[in-house]
Amino acid sequence: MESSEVFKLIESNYPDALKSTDLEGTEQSVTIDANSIVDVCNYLKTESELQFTSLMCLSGVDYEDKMEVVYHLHSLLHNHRVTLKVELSREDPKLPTVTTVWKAADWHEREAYDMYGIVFDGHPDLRRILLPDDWEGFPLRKDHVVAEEYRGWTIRKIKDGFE
Amino acid sequence: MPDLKTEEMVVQMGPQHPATHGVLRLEITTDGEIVKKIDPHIGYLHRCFEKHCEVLNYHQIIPFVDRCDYLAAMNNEHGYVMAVEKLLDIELPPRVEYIRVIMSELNRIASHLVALGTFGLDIGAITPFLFTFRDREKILDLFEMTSGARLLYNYIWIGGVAFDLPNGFVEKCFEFIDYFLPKLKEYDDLLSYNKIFIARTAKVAIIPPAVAIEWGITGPNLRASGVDWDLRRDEPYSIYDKFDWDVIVADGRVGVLGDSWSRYYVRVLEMEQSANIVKQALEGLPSDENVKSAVPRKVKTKEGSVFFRSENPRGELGFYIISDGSDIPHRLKMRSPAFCNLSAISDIGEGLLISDLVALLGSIDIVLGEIDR
Amino acid sequence: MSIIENKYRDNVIITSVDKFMNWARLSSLWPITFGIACCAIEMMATAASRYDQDRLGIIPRPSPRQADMMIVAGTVTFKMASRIKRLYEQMPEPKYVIAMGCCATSGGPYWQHGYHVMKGVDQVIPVDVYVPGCPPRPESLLEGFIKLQDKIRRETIATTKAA
Amino acid sequence: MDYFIQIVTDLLPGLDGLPVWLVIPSIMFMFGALIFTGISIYSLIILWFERKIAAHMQDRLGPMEVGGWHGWLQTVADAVKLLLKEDIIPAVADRKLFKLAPYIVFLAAFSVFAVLPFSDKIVGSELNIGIFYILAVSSIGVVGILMAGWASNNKWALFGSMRSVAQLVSYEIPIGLSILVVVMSVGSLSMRDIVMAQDGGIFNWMIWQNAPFNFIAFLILFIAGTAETNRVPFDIPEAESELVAGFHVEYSGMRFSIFFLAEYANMLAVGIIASTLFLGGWQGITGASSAPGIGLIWMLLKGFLIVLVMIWFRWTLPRLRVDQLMYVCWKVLVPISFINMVGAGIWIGLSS
Repeated sequence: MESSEVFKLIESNYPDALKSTDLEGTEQSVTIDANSIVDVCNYLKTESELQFTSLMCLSGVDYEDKMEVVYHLHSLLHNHRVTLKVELSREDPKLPTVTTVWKAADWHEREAYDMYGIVFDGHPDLRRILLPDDWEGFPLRKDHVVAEEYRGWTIRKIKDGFE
Repeated sequence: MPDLKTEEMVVQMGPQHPATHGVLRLEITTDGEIVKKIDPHIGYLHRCFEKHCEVLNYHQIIPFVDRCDYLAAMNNEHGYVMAVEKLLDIELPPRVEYIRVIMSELNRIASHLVALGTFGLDIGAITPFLFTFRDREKILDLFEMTSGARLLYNYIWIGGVAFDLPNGFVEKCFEFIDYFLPKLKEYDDLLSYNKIFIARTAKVAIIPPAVAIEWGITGPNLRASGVDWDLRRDEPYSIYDKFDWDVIVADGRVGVLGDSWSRYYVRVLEMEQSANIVKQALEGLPSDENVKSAVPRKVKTKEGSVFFRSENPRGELGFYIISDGSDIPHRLKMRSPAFCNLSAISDIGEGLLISDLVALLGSIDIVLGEIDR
Repeated sequence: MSIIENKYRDNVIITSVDKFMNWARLSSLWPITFGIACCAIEMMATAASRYDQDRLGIIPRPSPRQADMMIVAGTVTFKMASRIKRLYEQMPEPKYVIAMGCCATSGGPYWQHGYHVMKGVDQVIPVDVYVPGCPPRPESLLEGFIKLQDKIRRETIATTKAA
Repeated sequence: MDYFIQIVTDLLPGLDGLPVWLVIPSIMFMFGALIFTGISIYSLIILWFERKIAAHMQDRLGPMEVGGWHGWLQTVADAVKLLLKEDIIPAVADRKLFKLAPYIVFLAAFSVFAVLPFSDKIVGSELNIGIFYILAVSSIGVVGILMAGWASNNKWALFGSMRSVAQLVSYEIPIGLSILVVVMSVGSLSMRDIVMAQDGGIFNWMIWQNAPFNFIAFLILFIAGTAETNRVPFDIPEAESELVAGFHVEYSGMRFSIFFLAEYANMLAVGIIASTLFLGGWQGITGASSAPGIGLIWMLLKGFLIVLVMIWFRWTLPRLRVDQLMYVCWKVLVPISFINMVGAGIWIGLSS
């Protein structure tokens, strides 16, 4: 099934959830309202003609004016894929977790939290995954400034006389 | 003894532990030797790959892609380069495609050889490890001939490859395949069908297909669970549709579907198929062409995004690139196969013995470089 | 250092004992099985059939207590640094460190933008031999072993001025 | 021992004047020192040998540089280096037990050699219950291993020692039962009697007697012996890839080398016991030779041969899991050896 047909199905079933569709660009995608992402995902996974059983990728993206979480879904049975996007505010990026839909979302969401500080409500174990627990800041945010040192070790430049 | 007090024990496995294949730490709660709970800690090799992608241009990223999955650098390059080419709309000379496929499949064999060897090591068999490394060296020789490097090649470029195949490569490659295919029998005799090896790995740490899909497990691990899915066939990229080969799906011939032995043996059979593809690609290799004719001087991508997946030895390697039209990606997210494969371990590993956990960890074949990125 | 260092002045007997002890130490350097990143694969290749570090009497031991040297084979991150230090402290004297590859030497390709990469393992533990390369070929690592052996050959148990 | 005392007194005539209570213990001490040196030298040789064999099995060369010809001084360098290493006792360890453990393990391995008949004359003590003594003494090692694991205060060490104790205690049963088969056919517990009963060439060796019972007993003894010495495929107490290094994970330097020495001494002990019981002991293929020293050579040759097979195992086979190990012992070896023993008993009863 083509992405556009999937978008139509979403639109007819969840008219409030759909914020915009992008059919023009290099990748067709649909923007979903943050609050209804779990419902939409559940629908996409369970509906017999869609069956998006696998969550291929979940990425956080930071634009200077907004945050985005992108879901790439794929169906092994029908061999089709779809891209969902959720837009969030940069000040308080927060959305419900989809770990209830796909377990695979677990680590991806932790990573998005680790790198962007996006909070996934209801995630069973939302803590840093790649960086140490006492790390400060979210390094992949565009405005992130790398700290001078961590636990007394210099981060940016090393050794006296090195520049 | 009704009032004997017992306690659960928390054991730290790693970051320095021979079975964790790098710097993974598993915090295991055990009851005797039975694992009750696993809490994996990763990130000991977090090398800020995605940050580098946001400050380097498209050409400069290739060496960093190499270093993510250092066992299958060619496959990684191939995946990344194809993702960028999708943003660029480049028409490739056919010879380039053939060279890329040859390199990727040779690298797949090399990567699987390491996987088999280290898995044997985890189970306690030391000699197979040295045998697989002996044969891997022969592949590395071929790579060294073409790219000059043994491990991290920076060979596949956007729109082409760095160098044309050197003189004598094709003959040496045929020679290698003739040498290699009989060696598979040796591995079977020494390890695959060893009674103790089967006792240790068959019916151990079973991943049912539903669980595998749920956790996003891909690649040989998914096929070992009996799911017939290979991107090279089902979403053909490059020129894989030109070759005649089989997707290996486990049949649970000594144990059940999805056990450690199946995961191991899928890799053995996949090496045979890869060698098969290499053979066909060598036979069909188009004659001399300029392999760098399509390499763009400056990468000027269109604005937009692309998500591209390719079949890495460990599973589906995805690149999600968001471009803002400049020569530096706005965002590059790597969907690393081993990251997803490993995330399932806390689910699958519960209730196993510590020895079985080692067998599970060895059989899913993780590379910490791409897990932590 | 161990039992008898720094107790005697330099003399004929001491130099002979030196020679014998150094010979034993340099002939049997057991590294701890501990690979971090890409270089670990080349370290394994050095142990494997073609390069065969066993020729020099080098066999890996899994426990730090039984090891003589540590090959820091790969990128050292801040999360890993404290663990490396701890492993180093667990090793018995005399102990040696080989920093294998550019990452362990100086941060390597991650030097400029690697916010989580330690710029050289010598910030945490003392290094005896640096082996450059990304990754170093097994021949380079073997050369590193030989350099380390040369260094051990010059050691003495006699009282030095500094002590 | 008498033979040895005689040699020493012949060599040192001055000893005659000294009181017996002084002479005998000092000669005993000398014999002990001789055995200790022998075991040490043997360990160095067999370790070098193992590394060379392993290397050649794996398409490489093994030690080549140290000492010149094929790295023959490699293990000497290893031993000297281990002696020179810092001796670490972890802060949280139980110091007394931690220090004592390696010596107990070694003591158990070493004491066995007191009754092993290296030849007609060279034997530490001709106990009339020699084989029984071996069974008893060798089990002391378990205590040492448990102490080592517990005192280290390390979880991996504890796992290792727990596994080891379960393993060693279990595998003593099939060993005992298969030794009984020999004891029944000879009718004596004395090692000397057992060897003498196999007089007259290869076809009189115990392994061919009571067809097929003794042969099965030999196989069981060999398998269980491999397990008793913690060798692959039964090396789960050390299990490099699972438990890092098992019960001796916290031991460094000399204490570690003592564990190592004990392991190789145990291997030789198993080799010599198996060849004494089943392979004719010090007697050659054509029967005992009267020339001095020939018996010793035969004995060591047979012992080495069995050790070599163990080494061959080590570099070919993967290792078993802990529950499978217990399965092999309790559900396979013990029943078979029990039936084997009963069968041998009936056979001996009928044929006598």
